[in-house]
Order: sequence, then C-alpha cells, then structure tokens
Amino acid sequence: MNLSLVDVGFWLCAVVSVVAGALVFYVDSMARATYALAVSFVAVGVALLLMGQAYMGVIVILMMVMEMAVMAVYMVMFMGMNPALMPMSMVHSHRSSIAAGVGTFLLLGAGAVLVPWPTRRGAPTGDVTSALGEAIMESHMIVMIAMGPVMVATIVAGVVLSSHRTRYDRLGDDLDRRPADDPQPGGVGR
Amino acid sequence: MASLLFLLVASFGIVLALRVLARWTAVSASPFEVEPWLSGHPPTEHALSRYHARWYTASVVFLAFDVEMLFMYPWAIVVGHLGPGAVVEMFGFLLMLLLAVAWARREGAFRWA
Amino acid sequence: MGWCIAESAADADVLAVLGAPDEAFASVVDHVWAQMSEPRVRVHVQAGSEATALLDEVRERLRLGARRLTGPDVRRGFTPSADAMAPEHDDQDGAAAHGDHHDHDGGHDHSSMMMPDGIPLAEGAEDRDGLEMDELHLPLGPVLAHWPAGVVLRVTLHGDVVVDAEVEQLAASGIGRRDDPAVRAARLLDAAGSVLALAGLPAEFARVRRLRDRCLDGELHDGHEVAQFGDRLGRRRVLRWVLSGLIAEGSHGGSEELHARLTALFEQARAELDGDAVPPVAPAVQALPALVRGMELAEVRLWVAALGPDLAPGLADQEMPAEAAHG
Amino acid sequence: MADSLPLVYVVPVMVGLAVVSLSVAGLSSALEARDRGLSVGSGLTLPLRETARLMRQRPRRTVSADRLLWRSASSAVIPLAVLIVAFVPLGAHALVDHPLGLVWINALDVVAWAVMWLLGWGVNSVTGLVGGYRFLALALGYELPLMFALTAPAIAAGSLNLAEISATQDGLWFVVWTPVAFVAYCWGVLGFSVRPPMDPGAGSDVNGGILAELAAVDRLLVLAGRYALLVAGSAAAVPLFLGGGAGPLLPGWGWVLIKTILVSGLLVLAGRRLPTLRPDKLLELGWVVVLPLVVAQDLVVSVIAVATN
Repeated sequence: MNLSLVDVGFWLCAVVSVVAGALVFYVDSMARATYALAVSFVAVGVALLLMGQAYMGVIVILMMVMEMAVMAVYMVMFMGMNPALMPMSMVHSHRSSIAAGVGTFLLLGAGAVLVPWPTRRGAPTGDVTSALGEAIMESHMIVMIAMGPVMVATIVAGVVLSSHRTRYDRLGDDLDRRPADDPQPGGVGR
Repeated sequence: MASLLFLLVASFGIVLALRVLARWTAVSASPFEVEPWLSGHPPTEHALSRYHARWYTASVVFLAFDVEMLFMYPWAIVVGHLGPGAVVEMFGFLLMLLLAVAWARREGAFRWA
Repeated sequence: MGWCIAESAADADVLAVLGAPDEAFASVVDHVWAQMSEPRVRVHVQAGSEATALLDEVRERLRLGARRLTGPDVRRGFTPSADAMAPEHDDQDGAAAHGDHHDHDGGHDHSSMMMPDGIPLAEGAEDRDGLEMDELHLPLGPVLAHWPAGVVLRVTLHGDVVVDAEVEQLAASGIGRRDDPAVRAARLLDAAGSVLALAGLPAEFARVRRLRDRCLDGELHDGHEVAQFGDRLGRRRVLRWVLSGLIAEGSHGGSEELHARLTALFEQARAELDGDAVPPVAPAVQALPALVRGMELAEVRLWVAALGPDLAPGLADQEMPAEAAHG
Repeated sequence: MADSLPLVYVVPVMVGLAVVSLSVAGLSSALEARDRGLSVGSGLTLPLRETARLMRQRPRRTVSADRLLWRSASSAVIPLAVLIVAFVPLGAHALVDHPLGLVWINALDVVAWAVMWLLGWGVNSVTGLVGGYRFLALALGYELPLMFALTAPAIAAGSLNLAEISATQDGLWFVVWTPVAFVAYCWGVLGFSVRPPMDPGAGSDVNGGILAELAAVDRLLVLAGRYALLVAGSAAAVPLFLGGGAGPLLPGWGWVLIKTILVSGLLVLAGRRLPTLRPDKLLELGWVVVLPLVVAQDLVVSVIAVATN
C-alpha cells in the first residue's frame, strides 16, 4: 500500500478531529470546549477536502465555525455554572455517558471497517459542485421543496420558544401600538 | 491545497516573527499582570461569567436562515443554464423565508430582550 | 502628531494629573498608573501655564526610555479579604446565592475554590426577561475618556444592559478655574465633542475641539460659528438616526432625545457667547442612576457625556491618561 | 489549482498587503491630522511611528485571562487577511486558484466571528466582553446580506472561481448592474474588519471594547490586522465587482492593486463620515431592509443570467 501525501493529511485530520472532540469534555471552559469542537469540525472539513469533496469541505468549515461562534454564546449563557474559571464537567451521569460514547464509537467504527463497501462504478464528474446544484434543482428537487416549510417552521418554533416578549407585549392587544414598546430603542421604523 | 497550507504556515510565521522581534525591541520582554481596566478601580468579580446576550432570538433566526446558503452556492453556478424554473423555485423558497423573517420581526426577534 | 486621548490604561503612555488630587483620587491614579505599560511617564501639572513645558519634557522622557524602564511583574490592587466574599447581607438574592454555593462545595476550602487569583466569581441574579444570568459591576469614571470630571458611576450590568447604578462624586479641584461665558461655552462644547467622539465621529470631535480652544483663547467674539456648526451637524441624517430613540426620562424635566440634547448644547454655547444665556435646569448628579437604569452601556456613555456640564462642576476632562503619538 | 501562481509570489503579495495596509492607515491618520489642524505629513507617517511605539512597549496581560484563546485570537487576524488575499487573482491567476474561491472567502470572513469574540472573551475584562458580544450582534446583521452579495457575481458568471468571475466581466463590470450587492459587500467588509462605522465592538462608547486591554505587540497585531482585513476585503471586491485586472496599459496585477487601494480608501472615507452603527440600531435594519434588497438584487441578476444564456 502506497502512502501518499493525501493519505498522511487525511489521517492527520482524523486524529486532530478525534483529539479535539475529546478535548471538549476535558477542558474547564465553555469557550475552550466550544472552540475545541470547532477545531474538530474544521479538521473534518479538511478531510472532506482531501477526499475531493471540495464544496462539502469548505461549507462544513464555513457553517461550523459560524455555528460554534453562536453556540459559544449559548453555552456561556445557559450552562448553570461559571463558564471559564471553575472545574466543570460537560457530561451528566459520567460512567454511563462514557460507556455510551465508547460503545457508539466502536459500533460505528466497526461498521465502517467491516461493511463490504461497494466498488466505484463510473467516475465522478469534473465539477462536483455544479453537479450538486443540478441535483438539488432537478433530481432531488423534492428535498429543496420540503426544506422551505421545514426552515420556516424552524424559524417560527425557534422564535416562539426563545422570545420572552411577543407581538402582544410589543404592539398592544390590538397590534396597533407604533412605535412598538421595547425595552431597548433602535430598529427599523423609528 | 498545498499552497493554502504553505500560506497558513507563512502567515502565522510572520506573526511569530513579530512576536519574537518584539521581545528584542521592547523595553522589557517579561509581561506584567494587571487587573482589568475599570476606570481606575479594582474589580469586584471576574468578568468571565454567564454573559447575557440579549439578541439570542435573532441568533436563532440566523442559524435557521443560514442553512439556506448551503443550497445557494451550488444553485448559483447552474441557474444560468437550468432556466427560469430554477429561478422561480429558489426565489419562492427565499420569499417563504423572508416572510418568516417579517413575522419574526413583528414578534420582536431582532430587538434586545 | 500632537497628543491624543487614550481610551484605556493599556493604550496610554503618559499619565497627566491636573490639579491636586485628594486621597480617594490619588488611589485611583495609582491604580491607573500600575496598569500602564512601560515606557510610561507620569506628570503632575500644578498650574495651567506650565503644561506645555511639562508635556515637552514628557516627550523627551518617553524617547529616552530604555530597558531600565521596568516596574514590578504583578501589579494588583486587590487583596482578598474575609468580607470580600460575603455578598451584601441586606440583599436577598445575594444571600440566596451564597447559600447555594455552600451546598455545592460545602466546606471551608470554598473561599479558595470560588476565588481564582483572589477575585470572587460573578454571581447570578434574576433579569428583566426572566432569565437568571450573572451580574457584572463596572465602575465608570473618574479616569475615563470623554467622561465628566470627578463623576463615578458604578453600574451593574446584565450583558451590556444596566440594571442598577450608584453614583458618587469625587472632589474635583480644577486648576485655573474661571467662570466666564467663554469658559461656560467651552464646557458645553467639550460635552458636545465628547458625544461626537463616543458616537464615532472623530473628525467632528476634532473640529469641535478646535472651536472650543479658540473659544477659550478669546478668538470667538460671538456665537455665530458655534451656531453654524451646530446647524450643520443637526442636519446630518445618519447621526440623527443613530442617536434617535435614545431617550432619557426626566433629564431636563421631561423626556429628552439625545439628538435634541446635542443640538441644545451648541445652542446653549452660542447663547453664552452671545450673552443671552438662560441658566439651564441642571439635573443633579443624584438623578443619574434613575436615568441610566435599563439603558445599554453605550447609551449610558453617550448620555453622561451629553449631560456632562450639568453633572461636573469643575472643568470637563480634567484628568485622564494621554497617549503620546510621538510627533 | 494547477493554475495557481508559483509560491515565490507569496513574498510580493505579503509585502504588497503590508504596504497597502500601512498606506490606508496613513490616509486615515492624515485625515485626522488635518481635522485637528496638524500637518498632514505627520499623520501619514503615524502608522510607522505607532508600530515603533507598540514594538517598544512591555507586554501586558490581565489577571486570570484565558491566554491561550486571547493570544490565538490576536495572532489570527493578520493570517486571516493573508489567506483572503491569497484567493484574489492578480491578473489571470491567484496564489490559490481554487474553483471555490468565493466560498473560501466567505468561510474566511466567518472565521472573523470566532477571532473577534475570542479577543473579547479571552481577556477577562467587562469591556472586552461587551465588545466581543457587540461584534457578534453586529455580525448577525451583516453576515447574511454579505453572503447574498457574494452570490450575485457567482450567478452572473456561473462560477465560484474568482479568476473566472473576473474574466466574465469584460466590458461591463458587475458593479454596474449589481450595485446593491456591491454596497452590501463593502458593508460586510467593514463589519468583519471591525473598521468604522461598523466598529461598535471596539468603540469608545464601550470604553474601547475588544481593544481596551491590548498593549504592545498584541495591540499592534490586532490594529494592523484590522487594516489588513479591510484591504483584503477590498482586494476581493476587485475580481467580484470591478472587473479584476482589466484596464489599459498596466499589467493585470497593477490594476488589481490600484482598484484595491481605491476601494479601501473609499471605505476609510466612509468610515470617517458615518457615526458608529450600534448593533441595537443595525440588527433589524440588516434583516428587514438590507437582506430583502440584496435578495432582490440576486433575483435581478439571475433573471438576466437566465435571459442571456
């Protein structure tokens, strides 16, 4: 078996992503934990790049850095302890969570190694990104159509669940108070 | 990929070089430790704490909306030859999302809590 | 390129103390001094006339600095004491939180556990939107750029929103204090300049500063130029939009918008110079906490700057670290 | 990727980025000197003297700071700018000529979120904390318009490769028919480089925000990095909206350089003209005004793209 530069890079990324992922549970700071996870995802993104999936690789890096930047805010806000200066544990029921983690890893790892993967039929097109675009717009259009309502529902559910004051608090019972009554000024239309 | 890696190393190399150079040029290389800047007062507590970000609802809307970019880039390069159908679909989709944004605005999602 | 005002101790090279500080002020000055990075210079300006010569000397001393200019490695004013840990006893939330900690680590080592580097951790409190988050305490002033002299406003923050505030006034002993229309106009222009600087318009700040300097030098014979400047500024639409909605309830007997207040500062300065000023209804410094409660930190800074002339009896910008820009 | 410039070009590109950043910083301080009634010349050289001043300062750190995160963040600003510039074609080719150059630029600008927040978080100071969170609040407002603005040239050119995008614009620059996207893009550049008027995270109104505790070389790296990011963002605008290296007489890289200087100079001027846009003002504006406008712009572009194909 010849070990090419790409192979070395791939294994390096694999190790970095697993180690950084494990660090999430080791470090004593929400910020460090979140950004350890971000590093882990970036390593996964680079691994995807090395597999020739350029678009998936870049988009994983893009999305995950952004999500982690926002998630750090949530972690700091909602974990009920000091987020940086005290020893902390990111797991509940320590022993069973370790067992569950190791078990899942072994199961999935064994699956990946033991399953007889089919050999490739045909070759990928030169430009996988535009192939993806065409797939979204043509053969997998149903995915695209389903995504719209799903995302709208996500926005609505997210807002309903997270906001403390809603339209009746802001605009009055008849929704006719202008400008809206908000604790903080600013925004459009005032 | 290789050139990107090289650039990454080179640019962090420059930063490192500046840091090393500064050890030379600075009046003293050993850092000193101070309390944070509070207009000349000592701190009553550590600043690192459960910080209340008052725009969390907006960030929820953002996280939902930005998933859309996943489709936007591949779509952008094929729309030219896919024709009007692709335009109608994508912008119908975006219109739906923008309506959700307009609704979220009425709920005060973009205001400080 | 002249001298410019440093925004924090980290950015400052020179600490210039004007006038004679009392004991409370002196400890604040020492604290700021400890936070400054070498090379640093501290000067004490006793009389206005000697300022220029002193600043020239400062420039030389900053240039000469070599490796010998080092101070101690750890410069901390905070010493952990027994009562530093205990929350205010009359505070129900604090007491509840205190009991809570006992449950967690139940025992004697908790003071070291809860105080990394000798400073307590922030404690939680219920917030206006029903979440319990930690509170932070941020003293504003006396050594702060674009802040009225001698005023100390200790705000309690939830995120960047002020939930509570206390105010105190340090004895300000200005030097060479005169009270004539030119000085009063200059103080109003100072306040206007501070608002503009805080709003992120350094160019307008610089222009107001020059206007104010000319005012003090007796070069402005009437309020024409000041009024003109205020008018032009009043017509800037983005500035109006950025300052709109910043309302202080009861600042001058009723609610007032910050943009209107800014324009009023120029109008008052003009009136002083033209000799038709009416003494404004000054909000006492004690009214400040009620005023700033519920505001965002940036809003507080803008409002305090705008109310500066009414809050600080002495000259504004009396004391602050200045940054040398080597020129 | 086979068409990337040889790696030796890294040196001139980095030197170029440094020189342009210093010049833009010089322009900014020269304007300030003029406003203060001082000599413009002293303003022009101020960035160099400020560099010398900061290189001389003793390093400083705050008590219980998260030094790993803080140092990483201040070290990352300049590399971020270098990487963005690496994707910008200087004429026909870039240092990294990637088919997804545009998405890479987007991914890199998002890294600024992490960097700026960590700068504020790592320091363990209220001021830094408020600054870092304000930056994020602003980012929530500018990022989606920025992303849709980036999409406009991609739709028009049918490519995500910056060299191809810039080559498609012969005769008619994209800025002419995608002005809204161009403005939204510039808005985003000011945002991720934390330059005025998009700098509430580092504003005087929060006592200096993420910059307040920075001294010595740490401060230098961040201040210089902010200018470098501004210049890098402006450089990326050249292939996207301004025809890339197209222009008479001069070689391609010369025009890229000139256009970059012009765009970053204009952004500095805009920053001096406009007051700081606080996130409480801007967040809603970004979502309900700018975002629909940029989406409408994309619609116009895609209709034209379909019609001309």
